[in-house]
Amino acid sequence: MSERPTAPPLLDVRDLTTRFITPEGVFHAVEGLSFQLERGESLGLVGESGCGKSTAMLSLLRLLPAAGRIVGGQALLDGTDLFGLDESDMRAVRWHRISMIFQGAMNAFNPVRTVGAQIAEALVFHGLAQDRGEAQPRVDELLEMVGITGARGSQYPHQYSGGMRQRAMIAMALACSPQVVIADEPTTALDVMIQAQILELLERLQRELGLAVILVTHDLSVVAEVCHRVLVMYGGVLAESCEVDGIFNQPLHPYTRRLLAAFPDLSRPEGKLVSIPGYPPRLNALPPGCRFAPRCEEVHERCLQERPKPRQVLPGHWVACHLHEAGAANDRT
Amino acid sequence: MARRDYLLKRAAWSVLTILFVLILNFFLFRILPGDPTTSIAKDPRLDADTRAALAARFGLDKPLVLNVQGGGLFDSQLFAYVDRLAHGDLGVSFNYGRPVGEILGERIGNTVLLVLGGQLLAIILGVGLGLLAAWKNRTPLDTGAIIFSLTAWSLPTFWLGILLLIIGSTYFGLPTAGRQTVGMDYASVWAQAIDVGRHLLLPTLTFTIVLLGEYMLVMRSSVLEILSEDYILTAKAKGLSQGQILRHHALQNAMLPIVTLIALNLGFTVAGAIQVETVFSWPGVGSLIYEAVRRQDYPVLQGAFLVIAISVVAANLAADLVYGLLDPRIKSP
Amino acid sequence: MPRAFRPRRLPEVGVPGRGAGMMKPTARWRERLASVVRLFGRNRMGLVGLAMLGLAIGVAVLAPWIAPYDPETTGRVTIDDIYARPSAAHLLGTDDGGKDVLSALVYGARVSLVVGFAASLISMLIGGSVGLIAGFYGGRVGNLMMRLTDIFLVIPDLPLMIVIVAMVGPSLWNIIIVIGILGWTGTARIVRSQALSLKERQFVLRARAIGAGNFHILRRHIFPLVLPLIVTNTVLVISLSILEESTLSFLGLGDPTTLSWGGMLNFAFTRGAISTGAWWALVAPGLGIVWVVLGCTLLGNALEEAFNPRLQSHHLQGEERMIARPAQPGASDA
Amino acid sequence: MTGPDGSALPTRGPGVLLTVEGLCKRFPLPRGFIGTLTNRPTEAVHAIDGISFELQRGEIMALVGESGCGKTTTALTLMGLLEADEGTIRFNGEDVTHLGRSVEAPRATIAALERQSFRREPSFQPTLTMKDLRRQVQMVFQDPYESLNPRATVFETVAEPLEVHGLAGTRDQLLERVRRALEDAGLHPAEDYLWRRPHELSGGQRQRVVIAGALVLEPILLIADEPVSMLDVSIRAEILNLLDDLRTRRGISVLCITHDLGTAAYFTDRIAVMYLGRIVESGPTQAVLAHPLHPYTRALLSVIPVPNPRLRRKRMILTGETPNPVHLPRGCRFHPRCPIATARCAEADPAWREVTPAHSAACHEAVAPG
Repeated sequence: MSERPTAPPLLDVRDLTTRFITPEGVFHAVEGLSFQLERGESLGLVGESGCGKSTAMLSLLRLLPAAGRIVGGQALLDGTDLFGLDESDMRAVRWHRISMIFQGAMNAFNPVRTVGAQIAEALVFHGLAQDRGEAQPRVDELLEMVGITGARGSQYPHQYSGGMRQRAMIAMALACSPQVVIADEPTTALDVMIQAQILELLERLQRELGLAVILVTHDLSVVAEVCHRVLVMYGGVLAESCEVDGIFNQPLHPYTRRLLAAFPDLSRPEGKLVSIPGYPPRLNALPPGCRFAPRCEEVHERCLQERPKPRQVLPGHWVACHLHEAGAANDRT
Repeated sequence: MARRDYLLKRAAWSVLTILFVLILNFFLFRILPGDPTTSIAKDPRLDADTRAALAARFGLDKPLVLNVQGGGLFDSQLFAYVDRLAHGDLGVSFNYGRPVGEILGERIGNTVLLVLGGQLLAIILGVGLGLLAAWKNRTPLDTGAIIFSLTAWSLPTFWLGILLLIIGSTYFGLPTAGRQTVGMDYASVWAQAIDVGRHLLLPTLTFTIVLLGEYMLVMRSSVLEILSEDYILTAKAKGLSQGQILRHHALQNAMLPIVTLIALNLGFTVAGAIQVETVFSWPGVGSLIYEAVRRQDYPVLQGAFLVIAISVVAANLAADLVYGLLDPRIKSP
Repeated sequence: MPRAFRPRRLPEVGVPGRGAGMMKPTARWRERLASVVRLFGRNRMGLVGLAMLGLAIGVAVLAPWIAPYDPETTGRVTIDDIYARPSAAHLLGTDDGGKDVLSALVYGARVSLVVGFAASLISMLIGGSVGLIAGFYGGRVGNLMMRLTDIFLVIPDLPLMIVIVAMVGPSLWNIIIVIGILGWTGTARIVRSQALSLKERQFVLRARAIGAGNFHILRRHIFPLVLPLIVTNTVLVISLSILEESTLSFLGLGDPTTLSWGGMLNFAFTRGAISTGAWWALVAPGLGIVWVVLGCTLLGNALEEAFNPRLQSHHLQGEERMIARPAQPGASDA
Repeated sequence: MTGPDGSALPTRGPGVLLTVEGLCKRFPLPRGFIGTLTNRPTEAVHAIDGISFELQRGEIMALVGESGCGKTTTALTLMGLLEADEGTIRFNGEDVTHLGRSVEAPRATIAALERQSFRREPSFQPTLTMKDLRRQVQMVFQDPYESLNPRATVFETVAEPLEVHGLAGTRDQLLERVRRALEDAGLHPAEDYLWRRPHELSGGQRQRVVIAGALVLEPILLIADEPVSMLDVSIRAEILNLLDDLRTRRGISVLCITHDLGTAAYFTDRIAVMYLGRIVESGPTQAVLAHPLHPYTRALLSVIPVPNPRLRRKRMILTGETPNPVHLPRGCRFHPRCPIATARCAEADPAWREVTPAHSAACHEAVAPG
């Protein structure tokens, strides 16, 4: 976390740029996104719907829809560029080294096959088991790890409750002992109590298995609860990134600050919730300057013309905002 | 709904439908003008006594549905009809002077041979082609498959039969009529089978082409929908190759609508059989209907309709049962 | 925000005013119409179908001016006139009665189209109302209708049509009515399932919460959303009706006083056109049927796409084009 | 305040708007084919199982609970969209429980109602009809994507309630009222929105249109079912502030149904917590947050994430999920998951007690703070 790691990061994403080519025009979904993920680290990727966070994650696994194009950047996993691999090598990386927990596990399971079979499938295809029978003990072990009795593996997804399906999804994601797990809105559709159970489970597994987790969510408070480091995205670009404490107690980007004010905080219920007026930018018709400028209270002439680049203004604290050019960060404490 | 419940419900439903068909059949031939027994008994040229005697002989003096005048509630034309049916008595053909049941019995095997072969071929080809077209969505292959299917669907069955008959007999020397070569002595069963097969070739081909179009279109749209489901993305994220995804995840799920379609299409199949048998003089139930229409052989028409309707209902039930086996959401709630 | 797992829908973006909001309702209607036309125009197959159908309708309407001969009056027929090969006098040859095939073909379009449109109108009315009542009102009547539809769905159409037409006698109107009243089940089934799912939608619940009654909801919320489906289905039912009419006629159950394409084929088939090699008498009317039916099918297919646009692609597509960055081997500048 | 028959109502303060007593709603489960044949006794989902509460005029109250606790069923029953099996609902002192079945009042009565609204003339107490009730109680639904007819323009949607109630008047009057409702809901200038269709609006705008459609009838009670849970965080506050505003400016009472205790804390006066078809705790928002009486409320509060990593605390995570309300547990319905359950809890269903003034709970162990 705060101490500088000597080894290269586990995952090093540099200048990731992804676009969608559609009849309605080119959507600049992700532009020049860079971040690192250390071993055993939990990184929160936060932003509102359509900010490009899911697209960025799907780009890493090269699972974009057909209109999606990765037009630039690198994603180095232990030094290997994922974007340089051919398709069959990429298949070997998926799930074995980077796996993904999808939102709405309801639809992430095939309805006509048993949950156990779908977990075993991953093991068999990655050569970790010869056949379904050989995979069985591992499937039972995985299910029990997430608190589901092994016998329920022979049931179908529709026989599971929402929370159980999400647990089973986590079990499936861990099947091949990946180094990186990307959890894309893992608790969005769930009740608060089930959400707490799932988050606790994720935290425990991350600690015990030494996983590196990227938690994609729109919910800042979830990130505050479970992540080490946070990356805030807005309109396809990085807005701010730093350790979790910095984001919440010393937010620098105007967007981060506004977003925090929009969140209910039970520790200070006397405050008033504030919304951010305006709309997120249309990704096929971007403003020439900063993408947040049309909604920003502290907007300057420069913001409307020039796009701010991410800069490290404090140790480990990156901001893409003209207000925080190097050295200008000391106006806030 | 438990599976047992589902099966019982479907079975009870089929029985009800058959009852409805029986009653419909009875009323069609009693109420619509044209039935000779009814018209004879009403012929004004006969004197009243003869008419009464004739009516009594055909049981037309009795009430139509329920006997409320006395002599037992069920002493009516309807129940007499049902009683005769229950004893396997479908009446006597005007044309052949033989029991209708007997004539139908001789011919039904030929129709089943034709329908089964055509259906099987159409299903296999339709499913395969549909899968391929959906997978290669919006490519020239897909467009070609759609145009072929729509055209095949638009062809009148009998006309396609005539075309194939002309082409087959002119260029390939295939037989054009009947089930086997008339007056031929077969050296072996094998030789006979080959001869029947040659006769079967063109009718089956006609049948297959006509059915193929719809199966392909439904399979295509069904696979398209499934390939857009979230669980396909999960499978891809798990590192499965395209072929593996198609085999393990798309095929079984896409078969569900096909099973329903096959059931719904049985009526269409029967219609096709009548036309194909007429064109190729294939000695089945279809050509029997054609002859009965030309010679106004009403008992045969009535019997054939009843047998066809009951077989379709039975086949529908079978399809429902297969559906119950394929879809786990019915198997285990 | 919970839709993040559906990237194929493309990132959702806010829709700030486009100026469209200022338009008058009439202008917006025109805009909507234009967008449907545009969507429809993108589908070339649909345009081809529309053109095919338009040509057939034109021919049927203008038959007396197009047809070279009057199909009713037969002049003196010699043996040479029977099944005469196509020639300058008879572009498509003559039939078994020595009559001009082209003229019969032109007039036959009228029968096919009249039967197709009239029968499908009946089917649409019955099927649409049964489907709406069964799907939307539910209850005892709706349930009964649903069951009845299920029964009629199973009973094979053509044998039943043959039986009825054989007994009531083959007149054009009888054929139209029989095809019409037996062809509604498909429409009813589709409309029913659509109405069933629509009535569970939240905007219907909202209308109920406002205090709206069933009729209001049906008129304002269900019918407008079911209508495109009914229209699309009707176009497909037209093609089905035309096929059924031709089949009945081919089997000898056509109206003897009018000459339809199916009837032409019936005569040619039963009166030795095959053995004489008079292919023109067989091919021409058949092509007529295929022309009209295919036109309707292509049109119906296109309408379906226009009203209910399918996804452009699915998860197994686009793999090969996904990495589109310029080659930058070993580029490391961070 | 007294009821229509002059009897004293269980009121607190002068302005009780809505009184719910012992409300029950069960949904019989389908018995299946064999079950029907053998006449197996019908089982039922006890969606709401005896809830009672009061809502004051001009008050915003939250009904909080997890999915399956019966909160949405409560809303639909209050709206008369479902008929209660037991209990009574009194609106403005009048029993409206079974209005859904009653015949409509003659036009004259409706006309009289139009002239004299309840708010201005509390002494006037005509017999309510369902249609009248629908005018005064309006609902806002969870999913703004779903609660608008995709084919209808904003004008059509907002004007619809007026048409249904025969209040449309001339085209100009109608346009004027729709325009005013849109402006009240924060969509201005209204002209920009009138002819748009839902797909041309953002999520927040859609929810505002839904609210405008509810406001156009000038209701006195708004039932909001998860009004912001489908919206982006950055615009949630504007919808919540709008509801708060309506209360302040128009005196509209709001019953907000939500799973999100955190959001509820910000803009409600009172909170009622539901578990398995029953209210287990209710009280002023500040009191419930500061001193939750029921262990279920405590657990819910503890698992709400707080956007401040310095305040990470021990979460009190209940095991398992909310049970299926077909077979309710004996004794206290929360005891199988309760961290402080005693033997008594498995035996006796705890009574509803007022532990501190206006702050009540149904728990044997509930004690006043301090």
